[in-house]
Formats: sequence, C-alpha cells, structure tokens
Amino acid sequence: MTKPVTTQRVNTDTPLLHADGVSSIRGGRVLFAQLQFALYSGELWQISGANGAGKSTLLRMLAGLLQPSSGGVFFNGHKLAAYRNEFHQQLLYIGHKAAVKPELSALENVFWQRRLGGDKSAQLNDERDWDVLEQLGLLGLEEELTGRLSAGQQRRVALTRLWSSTAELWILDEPFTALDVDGIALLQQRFKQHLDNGGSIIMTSHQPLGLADLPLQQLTLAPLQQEAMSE
Amino acid sequence: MAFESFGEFLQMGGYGFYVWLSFFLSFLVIAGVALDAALGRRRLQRQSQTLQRRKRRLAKRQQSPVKESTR
Amino acid sequence: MNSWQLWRSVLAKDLRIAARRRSDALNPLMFLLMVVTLFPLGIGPGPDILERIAPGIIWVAALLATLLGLDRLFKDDYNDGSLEQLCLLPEPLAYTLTAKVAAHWLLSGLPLVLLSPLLALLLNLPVDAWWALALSLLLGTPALSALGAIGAALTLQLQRGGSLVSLILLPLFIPLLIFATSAVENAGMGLDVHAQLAILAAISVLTVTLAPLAIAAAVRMSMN
Amino acid sequence: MWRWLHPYAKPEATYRLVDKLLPWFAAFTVVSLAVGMIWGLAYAPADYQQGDSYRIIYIHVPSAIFSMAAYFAMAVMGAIALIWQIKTAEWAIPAIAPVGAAMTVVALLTGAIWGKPMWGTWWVWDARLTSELILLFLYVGVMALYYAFDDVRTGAKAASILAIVGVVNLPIIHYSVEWWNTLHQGATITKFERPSIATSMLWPLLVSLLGFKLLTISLVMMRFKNELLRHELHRPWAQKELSADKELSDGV
Repeated sequence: MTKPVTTQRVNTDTPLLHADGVSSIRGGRVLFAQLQFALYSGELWQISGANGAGKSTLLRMLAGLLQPSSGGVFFNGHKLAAYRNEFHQQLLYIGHKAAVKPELSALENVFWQRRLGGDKSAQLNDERDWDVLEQLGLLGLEEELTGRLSAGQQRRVALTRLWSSTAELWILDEPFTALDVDGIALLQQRFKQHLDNGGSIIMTSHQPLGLADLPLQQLTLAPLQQEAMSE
Repeated sequence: MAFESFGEFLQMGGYGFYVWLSFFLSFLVIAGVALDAALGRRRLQRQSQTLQRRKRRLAKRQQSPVKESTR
Repeated sequence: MNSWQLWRSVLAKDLRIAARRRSDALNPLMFLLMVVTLFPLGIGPGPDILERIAPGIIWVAALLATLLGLDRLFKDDYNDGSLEQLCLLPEPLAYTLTAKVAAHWLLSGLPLVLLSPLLALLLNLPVDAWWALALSLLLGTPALSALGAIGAALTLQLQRGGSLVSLILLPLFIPLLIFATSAVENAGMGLDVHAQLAILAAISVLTVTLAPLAIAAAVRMSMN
Repeated sequence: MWRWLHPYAKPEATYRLVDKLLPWFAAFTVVSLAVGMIWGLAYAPADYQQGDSYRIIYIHVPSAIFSMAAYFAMAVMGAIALIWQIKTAEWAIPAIAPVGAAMTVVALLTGAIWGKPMWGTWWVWDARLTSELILLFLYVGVMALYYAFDDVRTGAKAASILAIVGVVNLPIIHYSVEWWNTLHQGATITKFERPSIATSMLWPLLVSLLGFKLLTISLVMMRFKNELLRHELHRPWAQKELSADKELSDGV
C-alpha cells in the first residue's frame, strides 16, 4: 500500500534523507506501511495526521531512534545503521520530551546542550548563549532553575538548540507546543533562515504554518485499514 | 587551679589526647555551623545581586529591542 | 570534540544535577547507617555477637542502599528526553553511558567506602578488618553500580520498577557479597585476604568492561 | 501575650528584633563559654575515679541536653506554624534543625571519645549514646523532608508534623533504649550517671550549660536571620539589608 508523495522533485540527485518502504507495526497494530518519502536539502516537510497516526513514530524512525518494522531509512544514500556517525553529526532531533533539565538553570541547559552537541569551545556564560537567550525572550530568567519556568518558557529553553546547532537536518516533534504567538513567529523566522542556508526540516505540527514564504510540503498519515495487516 | 604547670594542664593526667581531641572536634563542628551561617549570608547577597542585575537587564532590554543577529 | 571531553561533560552534568538534589545521594547513606543501627538494637549490644556478624550486616546494608538510589539512575533522563539525545550522539552509547555509571559510583559507591570506618566502629569490627572492609567496598562497588545500571536500564519503561529492580539484581550481587564478607572475616582473624580481594577486583573489572554493552542494549530497547 | 507577639509574625520586624539581640547573645555566649570551659578544664578538681578524662563532661552533657532541647523547640515552632499558620515559625525549622543536629553530633563525638579511655573502645551501645544516635536520625529525617518538596511551604508543614511526631516519640525511644540496654548487659558501668557530683565540679558545669544554651540560641538566630532574608529576598528591605554589607561582596 503506497502513500502518494506530494513532492515536486526540485533536483534529481540523491535525497538528503529518504525512507524506502518503511512500515511500523506496534502492538499488533499497523501505524503505516510501505511508506515512501524523500527529503532534499532546503526543504521543509510537515507531517500531519490524526492523533495516534504514527507521526512521532515516523520521526523517531527517521532520526534513527527506532528500527522500522520493514524497509529502511537512508541518509545521503547510505543506510542509517551503517552510517550512524556521519548522520548524527548532521542531525538535530528535538522530541516531544525536550531534554531540558529542571535542576539546571536556563543558561546551564543551553551550555550543556552545546557541549553535548559537540561544541568543545562552549563555555558556561558564553556571550553567544546570552544572545540566543535574549532572542528567545529568556533574558532575566537565565539563572532561574528551569523547573520553575512555565511550560512555554521551558520549551523556549529547549528550542535554543536551533540557534546554537550547526546541524543540517532538523527533525522536530511538535516544536510549536506551548509557545505563544511571539514564540511561533520567532521560530518560523528561524526556520526560514535555516532553509535559506540550505538546511532542511522535518516536523510534525497540528498548527497550519502561517508563513506564506516558507516552502512547505505536506505528508499526511491517513489511518490505515485493517487489510494492511495481511501484508 | 587543679594543675601545677602548663605542661601538666596539657597532659590532663594522661588523658590529654582524649580531652583535647573532644574539645577540638566539638569546636570544629560548632565553628562549621557558624561558618555555614556566615557563608549563607554571602550566598543570599549573591542571589540578591543576581536579582537586581536581572531587573536592570530587563529594564535595559525594554529600552532597546532585540538585535537581529543570529549565529 | 573528542570523545573523552564528551565523556567528562556527561559526568560533569550528572554531578551538577546531583549537587542540586543532594538528598537523593544522601538518603541511601542515611538509610545504610540506620539499618546498621537496627541490628544492635534487635540483637543486643554484645560486642562478640556484633563482631561476628558485622561484615555481613554492612555488606547487606550496602547492597540495599545501592538499590535505593538505582531507580533514578536513568529514569529522569528517560522521562525528560535526555537519554534520547545520548542515543543520537555520534559516540557509541555504551561509551557515553559509562559516564553516567561513573557518576553513580562517585555518588553512591565512593561514599560507602568513606563511611565504612564509621560502620565498622558501630559494629565493633576488629581494627585489623577495617582496611579490608574499605578495600572490599572499593573493589566491589564499581561492579554494584555497573550491574545496577543494567537493572535500571531494563526497567526504564516501567512506571514503578523499584521492586522489580531488586528482584533482578539481588541474585547478581550474591557473588560480591560472598567474597567481600569472606575477605573482611579473614582480615579480622588475621588470615590472608589476597585471594578474595583479587576475585572481587576481577569481578569488578569484568563487570565494568562488559556491562556497558548490556546497558546500552537495554537503553536502546527502552527507546521503543 | 498574643497581641504582643503578633507584630513578630511580620518578617521584617522579627528580623530587626533578632538583629538587635544577636550581638548581646553572641557576647554572652563567648563570655560564659570561656568561663565555663576554663573553669572546668583548669580549676575544677580531677575526678577520683576517672581522673582528668571526666572533663569532657563540660561539653558532652550540655551538648546532649541542648540537642534534645533544640528538637523540642523545633517541634514547638512546628506546632505554632501549623496551628496559627505563622510563616516565620515555619522558617525557624530549617534554622533550628542543623544547629540541633550539630549539637547531637558533638554529644556523640565527645561521648565516643570519652568512652575510649573508660571502656577501651570508641563506641559502646550505651543507652544515652544510642538515643543520641537515634535523635540524629530524627534530625536528618526532618531536614530531608523539609528540603524534599519543591514547594517550601509544603515542605515546612511536612517537617513540622514530623518534628511533632518525633517529640512525642522521643521519651518512648529514650526509655525503650534504656530498658533494652539494661536487659542485655548489666555489666557495663554507666559512667554518665552522676548520682552526686561535687559542688566544685557542678558550678563550672552549670556555667557551661548556660554557655551552650546561649550558643545554641545564637547559632539559631544567625541561621534564622538568613532564613528571613531568603524568603523575603524580593522585598526591598531585604535587598537593602544585604547591600548594606557591601565590602564583602566586591570579589563576587
């Protein structure tokens, strides 16, 4: 059962990331099957679908956190499992759970995200981090323990990684959750910047993206019929 | 005075080690508590300064909006 | 960034977080101290009996104290998504997770070693056996942390995995208990303890080198 | 009386009062402790049985007594906090608990050191030492509970309840431990029992007791001041108070 893929192929060389016949069967239930998907540099994909359609699962498969039940995911034409090191250097994944430590301050969180993201020049109290925090409207809260911030503010702390990372491919699960209007606008602005620099983004979101100048492509996960089980 | 000389006072009739050890350790524990209280005040001072710095920074930011540069 | 720096970053982050939640590290130690106190109260303060059972009490209490702290080893990181991020690093997961195990040892195993003279004193252990007790803990606790991490990783997805962790791990701890208490007893009687300590060291080295593979596999399994 | 006390439910007024009293308490602490210690160490006669080792009594007994008194005071504060919902009483708990715990540690240490020349080992499961050890555990429990909650007020309430429960339990623990001790060993001589102490030894002990009382109060006051400031840090008076001792903060 093949999903229609709504790409208008802009270039013909190997896609940055593509999924070939990927299926997910969880607890005897088929979430999606034989999925074809290809992403090229500079593209923004939004994966939509009803609750439980398998959006997060698909993202985790594309990020290499989950093994597909069948089929495979390829980065620059190489199978992920064999190409893990290079892939993870170019990947920034922010899941539903945002890896923000409630026991650390916003500034410390940003610092450690940078550190663990491979930036060895990162220092606590880095000027660059201050810039990022200011852009995200977190100035004045940088020394507060993150656990004491509101959900939206914590989300902003998590999203600082989009400003500090050098990864080419972003995989974001519901990045707009808990953000206010300002935050959403800020994030979309950053998306545009990233795409203009040749980066690519895959994300899930319930919200329709508001910016007309973002070259958005859609992949809809429709609920599958039971017949898929027989495959 | 229960002792003839200062040396005898230090020896405590052969129990000097125990008597002075217990006095020394007790002093250490109590001084530790007092020191912790004094340091606690310094920590509070630092927190208060952070709070005020935060207030100032916010005030400054309201005057001049976010600059555009990103990295 | 080379992987050694990354390793240190993971360790430093864990230690910083532990410094913010001091009671998590201290509570198992207090538990240990209280358990050790309960024995004289239950058995009687006679020095001869206490001396006889001291090695066993201290080691059993140490095992229980280790179990107490294990539940949180990966749980917080799992719940807030940090563990996912470790899986997505270019460095092998088995390698980065050893930093977390090392942090756990520094916060639970090492304090046990430092606390051991006090426990020995409370239970009237002969002075000759003190160093053997400390040494047996020093050599044995790395294995406790590494084995414990396997148990903690295996039960990550369970909401209340605490009692299950004990069921999984206590059988694995038995060899350590046997050789460690035997070493302490022998030292108290003035006998040779090199064999027991060497076996403890061998168990620890083996566990610490092999366990990370199991821990990493268990963590990846829990990502589903 | 309550009308008189009422203003001190206000943190700033309490702070001013404590701030004013602390130097006096501190000064009297130093004086009485110095007199008590020097008198006890140098001028009191040696014990005919224990020789000079008995002089440890001048720390051991006062610290043991005030470790219990501090726990009692903490429970009283807890009761006030629970019944009248007075915040300043809640904040007294983290001020008292570490001081009381320190007194307990001092009593344990001196007891153990005293035991070495008397019994030949550093630790004996003697009734008083055992109850002191249990008291230490009670203190640790209260402190751990106080800091275990994210919300400070919940933590304070939980710690208050535990402190009160502990105070009810304290005599029971004490007597049960004494009974346990006599049950198991009649052989141990209870060195700490002093049926009749010579007046020449008693007077310095009384002065030491006064000194430790003042010491405990002074330490609690120091910590209490910090607690008041900590909870009022966002208020102007606290910030003004802290920025007043500027010369300390230059290096920060």
